[in-house]
Amino acid sequence: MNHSYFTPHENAVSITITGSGGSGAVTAGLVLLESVARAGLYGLMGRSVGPQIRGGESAAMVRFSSQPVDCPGDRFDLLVALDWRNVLRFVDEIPLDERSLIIADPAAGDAPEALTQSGAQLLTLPIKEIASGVKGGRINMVALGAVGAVCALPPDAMTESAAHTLAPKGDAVVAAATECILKGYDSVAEGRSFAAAPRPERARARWNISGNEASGLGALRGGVRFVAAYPITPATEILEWLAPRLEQLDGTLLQAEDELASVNMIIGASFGGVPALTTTSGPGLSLMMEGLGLAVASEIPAVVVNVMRGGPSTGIPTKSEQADLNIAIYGFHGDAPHLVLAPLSITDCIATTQWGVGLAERLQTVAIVLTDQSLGQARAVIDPPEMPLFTLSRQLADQPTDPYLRYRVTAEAVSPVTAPGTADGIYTGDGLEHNERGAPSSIAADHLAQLEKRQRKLEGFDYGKRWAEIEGEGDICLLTWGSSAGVVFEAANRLRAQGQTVRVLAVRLLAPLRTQILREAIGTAQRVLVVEQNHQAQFFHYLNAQQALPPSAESYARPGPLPIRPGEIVDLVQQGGDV
Amino acid sequence: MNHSYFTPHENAVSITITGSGGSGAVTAGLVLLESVARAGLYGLMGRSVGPQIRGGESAAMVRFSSQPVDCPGDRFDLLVALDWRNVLRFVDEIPLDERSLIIADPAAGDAPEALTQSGAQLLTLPIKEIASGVKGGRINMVALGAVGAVCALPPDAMTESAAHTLAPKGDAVVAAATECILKGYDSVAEGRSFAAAPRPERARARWNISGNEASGLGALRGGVRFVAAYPITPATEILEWLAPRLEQLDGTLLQAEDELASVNMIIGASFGGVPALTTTSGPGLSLMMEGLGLAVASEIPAVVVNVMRGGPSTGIPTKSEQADLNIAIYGFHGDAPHLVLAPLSITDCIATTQWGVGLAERLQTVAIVLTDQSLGQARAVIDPPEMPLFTLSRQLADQPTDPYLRYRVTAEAVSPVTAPGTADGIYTGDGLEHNERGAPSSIAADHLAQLEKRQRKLEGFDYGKRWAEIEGEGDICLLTWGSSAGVVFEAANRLRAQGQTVRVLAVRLLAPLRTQILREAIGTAQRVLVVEQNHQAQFFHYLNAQQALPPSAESYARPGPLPIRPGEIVDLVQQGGDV
Amino acid sequence: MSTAQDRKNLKPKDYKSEIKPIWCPGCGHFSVLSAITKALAHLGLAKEQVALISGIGCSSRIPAYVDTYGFHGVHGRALAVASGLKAARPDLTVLTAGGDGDGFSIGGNHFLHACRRNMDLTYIAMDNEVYGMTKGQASPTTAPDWSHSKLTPHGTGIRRFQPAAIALASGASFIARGFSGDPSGLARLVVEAIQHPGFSFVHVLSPCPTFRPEQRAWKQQVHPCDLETTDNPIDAAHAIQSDDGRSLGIFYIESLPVWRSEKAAQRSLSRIEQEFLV
Amino acid sequence: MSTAQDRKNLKPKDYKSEIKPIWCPGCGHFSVLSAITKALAHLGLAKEQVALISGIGCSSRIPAYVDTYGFHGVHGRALAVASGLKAARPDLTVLTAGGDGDGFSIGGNHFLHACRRNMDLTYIAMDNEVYGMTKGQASPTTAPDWSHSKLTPHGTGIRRFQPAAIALASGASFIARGFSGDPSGLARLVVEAIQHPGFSFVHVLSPCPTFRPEQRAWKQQVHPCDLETTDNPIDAAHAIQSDDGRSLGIFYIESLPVWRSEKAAQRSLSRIEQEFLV
Ligand SMILES: Cc1ncc(C[n+]2csc(CCOP(=O)(O)OP(=O)(O)O)c2C)c(N)n1
Ligand SMILES: Cc1ncc(C[n+]2csc(CCOP(=O)(O)OP(=O)(O)O)c2C)c(N)n1
Ligand code: SF4
Ligand code: SF4
Ligand SMILES: [Mg+2]
Ligand SMILES: [Mg+2]
Repeated sequence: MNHSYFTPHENAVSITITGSGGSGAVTAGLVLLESVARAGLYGLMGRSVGPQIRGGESAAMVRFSSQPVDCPGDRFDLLVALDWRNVLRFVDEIPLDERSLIIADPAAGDAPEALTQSGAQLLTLPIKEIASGVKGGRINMVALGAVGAVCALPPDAMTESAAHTLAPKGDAVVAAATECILKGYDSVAEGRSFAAAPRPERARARWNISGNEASGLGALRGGVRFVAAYPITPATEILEWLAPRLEQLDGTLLQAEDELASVNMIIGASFGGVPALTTTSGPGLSLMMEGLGLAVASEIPAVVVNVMRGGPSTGIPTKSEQADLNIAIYGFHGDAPHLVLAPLSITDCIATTQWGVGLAERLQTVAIVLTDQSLGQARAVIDPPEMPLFTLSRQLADQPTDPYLRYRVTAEAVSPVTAPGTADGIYTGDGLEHNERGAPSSIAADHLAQLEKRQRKLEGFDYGKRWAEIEGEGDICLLTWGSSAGVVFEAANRLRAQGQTVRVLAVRLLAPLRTQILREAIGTAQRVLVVEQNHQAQFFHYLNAQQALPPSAESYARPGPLPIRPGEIVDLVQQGGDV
Repeated sequence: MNHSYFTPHENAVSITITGSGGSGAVTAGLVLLESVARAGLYGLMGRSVGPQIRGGESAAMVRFSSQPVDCPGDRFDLLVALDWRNVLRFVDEIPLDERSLIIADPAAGDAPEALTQSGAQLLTLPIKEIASGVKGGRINMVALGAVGAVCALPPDAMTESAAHTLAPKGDAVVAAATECILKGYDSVAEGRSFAAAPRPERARARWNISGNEASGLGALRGGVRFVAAYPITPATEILEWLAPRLEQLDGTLLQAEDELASVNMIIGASFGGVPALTTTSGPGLSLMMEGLGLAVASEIPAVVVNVMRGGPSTGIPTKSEQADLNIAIYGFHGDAPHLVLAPLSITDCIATTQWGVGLAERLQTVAIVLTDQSLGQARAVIDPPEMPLFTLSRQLADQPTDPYLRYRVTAEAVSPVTAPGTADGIYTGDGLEHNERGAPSSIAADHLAQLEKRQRKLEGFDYGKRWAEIEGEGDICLLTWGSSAGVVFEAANRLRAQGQTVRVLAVRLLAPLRTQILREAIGTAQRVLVVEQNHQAQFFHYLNAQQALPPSAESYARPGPLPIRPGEIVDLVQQGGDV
Repeated sequence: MSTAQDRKNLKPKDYKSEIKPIWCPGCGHFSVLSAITKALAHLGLAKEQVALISGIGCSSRIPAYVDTYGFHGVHGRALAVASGLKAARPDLTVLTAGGDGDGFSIGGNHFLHACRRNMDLTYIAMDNEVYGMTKGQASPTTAPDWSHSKLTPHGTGIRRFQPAAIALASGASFIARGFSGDPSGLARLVVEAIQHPGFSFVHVLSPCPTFRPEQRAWKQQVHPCDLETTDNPIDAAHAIQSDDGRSLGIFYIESLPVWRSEKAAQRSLSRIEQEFLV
Repeated sequence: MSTAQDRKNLKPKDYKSEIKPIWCPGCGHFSVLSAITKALAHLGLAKEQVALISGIGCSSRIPAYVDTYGFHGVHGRALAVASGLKAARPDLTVLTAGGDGDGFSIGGNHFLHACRRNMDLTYIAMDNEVYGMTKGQASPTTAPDWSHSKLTPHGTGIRRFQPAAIALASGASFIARGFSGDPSGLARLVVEAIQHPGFSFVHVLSPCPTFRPEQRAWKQQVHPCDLETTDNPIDAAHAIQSDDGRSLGIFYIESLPVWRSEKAAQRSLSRIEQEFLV
């Protein structure tokens, strides 16, 4: 699995386009991302919005490169301000420096000091004037043209992307946008483009996909044909993507009255033999835990994609954090072994969600897939992913033995299971402790046998190499999980470029933890640093709970809402042992 | 705190009375326990019932001694079978050996082989015949008289206890019971009483209290005046005890429509300034986690007494297990620091619940108090507990500063709080992240400040010595928590009697863990053994997560429903390092 | 797979499992069990095509006692499990059963929304106006002055939950009341409920002699409902509102669109994936 | 503590906090805010004696904008928080507010049971027939054929939840409907609701111009309700059932026992502890 998925980004460019409600900053970002794809490059786009539902300020943040992009950069090369209203809200999120360029229209007023004090250069352009010279012209498209020029992106790629993105709005809008973009290109004087910008390459097929879409796709690839869920930010887009597509695959999506209903609905569907999934975020996951415990005890496969946001409680619903690891691993009453997985990138949301579904089905248990807002609501331009080779599914017993023992303790600890409709497979699924036949039992021996079986089927399974992504060898071992992987891989590459030897260990299968292999993979590294985006160092403590870490291991845990940037990790490692 | 609370029990006697529905085994057990108190002794009574709601078989298990009793023994000295129907259901729970005595009436049939093969001696008595010689006579009271004789308990103590217990049933019933008891005494031939039975002592004031009553009392002592809850086994008796008594203290108990309501109701009451508590067991706790996270984030004190039962899911509702530690500590989404406490005995349910309430109030956070079925539904005869000296309460700001910053970051990290009715203290409590004033905020600095404050107020508090009960010094360190403490203390005493040096560390304050002091308390013990009643070794892993254990520490975790017995621990220690 | 002929020969007892109920002697739930097995035998349903779903409570133990597929879930969520199953497996006959606490206290929200959703499900609520399994607390249907629970020693003082009225206001399309003391009559209601296309709600008075011994008098109190079955919600509201809660029969049947999973023109997954191509 | 005289002089704007609402321009919730502050000023309630409790949603943001005590809880549980507060602090005026999703979808069970319990609470449901905050999904009150949510592209196909009918069937003692487009009329309803002893339910039509722009037409559609306010549940059921959902006014007021915490002869805690003595 040592593909070159995570790569250095010396040649990446980071751009942000900001504006107040209605200025079209996000639309401009979407067109920019697509043009990056059409130019044969790779890219990543995140967005940041104010608290308003609509009409508030927003910022689109695009990073592109000639190699896949899986994390934000340390700083921005270019800030395009469509106006200055409320831009201060984003100052923390947009680090600028003296090498940065700010593009703005003097007609929109002066750039705020909080930005100019970074030392960034200012390129003033008469954006509004240019736009008003075009019938139906809009400033965001003019600004986009200017971005294209500065970044040396081919004008065709950009106008085609605009045409594609804006097509639903009609031909007139497309024509105006095209003209604005081209005028925007012309407005930038020759010689003002970034010298170091990645050069466009021969166009190859690319996908443009968000993390939430990728999770939805993974679910479908895994065989999910029933989804029940309750809307919640930042998970709702998974449902928006899935609803019409499930219909096309003879499946069903049901908007439930609440999360208590949605989790129990998927248990019902799955009891019926149909692979089923729900999606949610922290508050909803809290409400689902009782139902998930039922699925564990009754051994009905069930999958939750939990798109994490800032916590605790309602927290910061629109921002990212990796703080639901504890509840995902430990949030059950009683001893309830189950699976927890975390995709390492937007692309990986596809395969890891698919794997989660397959494992849950195969092992008749619960899988919680932890993505987060930074993956889910971001979009990436990626290589079309291959359909993975693994095919895991529920092993339905069509002809159960007589007597049929639904909860039999077998050699591999997975009991035979039937679905309604199977004549000799009648049983009652139960969350009460039961004997092998499924009859309620409070006998110590039955309890122990079922507890051990439910644990052993997970511990004993061969998960192969997919449990983690391991890259490099060296004295320094950077351990991480989920969405923080991208930034750690990039940091490692930068450290290597500086002559350090670094191993990265990014864990996908969090529970059951492959403790022994993990220990071996850490090996004799001199320095072990555990990186994650939360306040209580949840992963670090979990690894210690499993006795997976050497005593000298250090923790770098920092909460949201700001993303961890690669430079943070590089600095930490360079600082030496004192984090 | 090195009082002699936990003591050796060389001189303890264990008795079980079993019978099918309506035979009165439990009533007999209750009278027996009370007579132990009247005889100046101490005792503990547990009970075991079949799955039926009513009319099923049951067993009362009483252990008494001249010193406080906090755990069951290894074996039973005496089994009294009122009949043999379904007694096999209890075989696992009633270890007998050749030193045991079985009392039964030959008229009820032969003792089952599963019991006699233990080598126990049989004492046959014409119980039924004696009872039928008394007008309104019942076999359970005759049997009880026989128990009194065998155990050399004073007949007065027993008849007075019967009169007290049966008073609600009227004088005729009391008279019949008295006569039966005395005839039961007479039926046992001279010289058949246990030589080693603890000798009755001069009667002193004793309390007869169940763990669930004790938790209720602790709540009242802590100042709780509002309770909302939803019934669930084995927690309901706390509510049954509290409901009428809250009325007498100008308080309120409200039966809610579900646990989602009950936890949010106590948050409402507590926001109103009234210390509030709810009670539940595993499934209900799962449903409460979202609400508890809200209390943590909005810094509204809230207390849950969670009486653990067998899990996962509906599990084994009538049996004990210590398997909700994980959810209690880690079951929140987001970073949600809070308190977790566990009483170490029935008596300790009073003080620890009171402490939990006081800490939650003082620190404006959530306290989860973990008791279990083995404490909650058992009764003990104890010394009247003193009213502890600590008085912790919410520090209400009557005259808040202007401007009033509800969520101010203060030196001790506890923010000023008001209750409605305070003129200058108006604020909006919020589970959204907020700034010091309480206005919603997604600014990184506000998030970090509030996260750190909520953590620091717990970490920095001086909990004194109450965090754990520490006894002895030695090469062997037995670490435990909650209800397993009793058995560990007894095992340690037995080991000491055999010449071993043993330290016991029974942790009451599970979160925040006093890690540093704990490490010091473990010191350089050669052997560290962590004892708990669950399958996944939850406490052991939690201690490792906090890096509190030496690498060589061993885990002894074993699930319910059977209680851990002191001999199990003694054997483990004697076996040497291979558990 | 049993043939139609085999099934014709199935007797009610053939739909009983071998597990012995834990219920107290005289519990009304025994007769609900009989009524269900009678109804299944009458309809000649293949056992493997039936699923009986429940929550937690004495009543909710019923799936284990019926020899069809069954699921004994958590407290209050039976209708959610049943709805998911029916949505994913429309070919099955899905029955749901449970108590008044399970269905109307903790499960109230799912009851509301299941009524509205009008899936082709049958819901049998075994109402004994008490929490049996947790030893005798007031449920939503308990009279406000019933003071025998230690949790509400003066009675709840709260208006009773009116299952039929709520079902009607929520949009249920079949509403009936039966009595476990008349298992044959109840079986007939269950047959009609199963045959009704859409959500059918059968409110069953099922005494708990252990905690509500006075319910033995229900035998004398029940009576057929005065009015004919109606499909007019206003008439039904009238009948239900003025009812004493002890009348038996079918109050309301309306022919309403039954929930079904929407299907679109089918596409393969690889076709769907093309959408991501730039 | 403000004196009665001070309070007489309080204007609606004095009950507004300094926090600027995050609502979209034209959102109906602005006018609900005005109506509430008008009602509080009209009643001259001391700010510190009022608590406004909510769940999660655009509507549920309202407590921060009112200068009384407030609590912004989790989604769907506002009535539970309010009930606990009122039970523990009967001296306070407790208002609850929130959206149709918060109150009727995830919060449906608490709505049912709060109606039954009849505490002296006022519940203002700001109904825009959509989930505003999560960007436009169908709520229980959304018409079955509204197909603008990607989650239900053919519409939900499900009968609408009828808030007033459910409130009535559950036992609410005050049921009214107002419109945010008429803040003065709404303020009058809120005043009556607060004055009503017991649970008062004010269903407010409060448009979401962002996700339901067609709701701008509500202005033309609303009309006073035909019937006089009644205390007869059967008449009220009739009026509510035959209603088009756009009629405004008070449908139902009944004088019912108000929930109160039972008090017994007071004993000291040490007296209570004597019970354990053998
Ligand atoms: C989440 C949760 N809360 C509480 C319980 C405890 N509990 C079990 S059954 C029950 C009520 C049973 O009453 P009902 O549904 O009326 O059934 P009955 O026993 O009367 O037939 C309760 C409260 C539980 N199992 N799970
Ligand atoms: C447990 C939980 N589930 C889901 C959500 C996401 N959520 C926030 S507000 C909302 C619905 C809001 O709709 P409504 O109550 O009608 O208020 P509106 O925004 O329309 O005023 C949802 C589903 C949440 N915060 N918590
Ligand atoms: S307690 Fe009541 S409901 Fe439960 S089995 Fe006994 S009689 Fe039936
Ligand atoms: S989304 Fe709708 S409900 Fe929310 S603030 Fe905007 S207009 Fe109001
Ligand atoms: Mg019941
Ligand atoms: Mg709404």
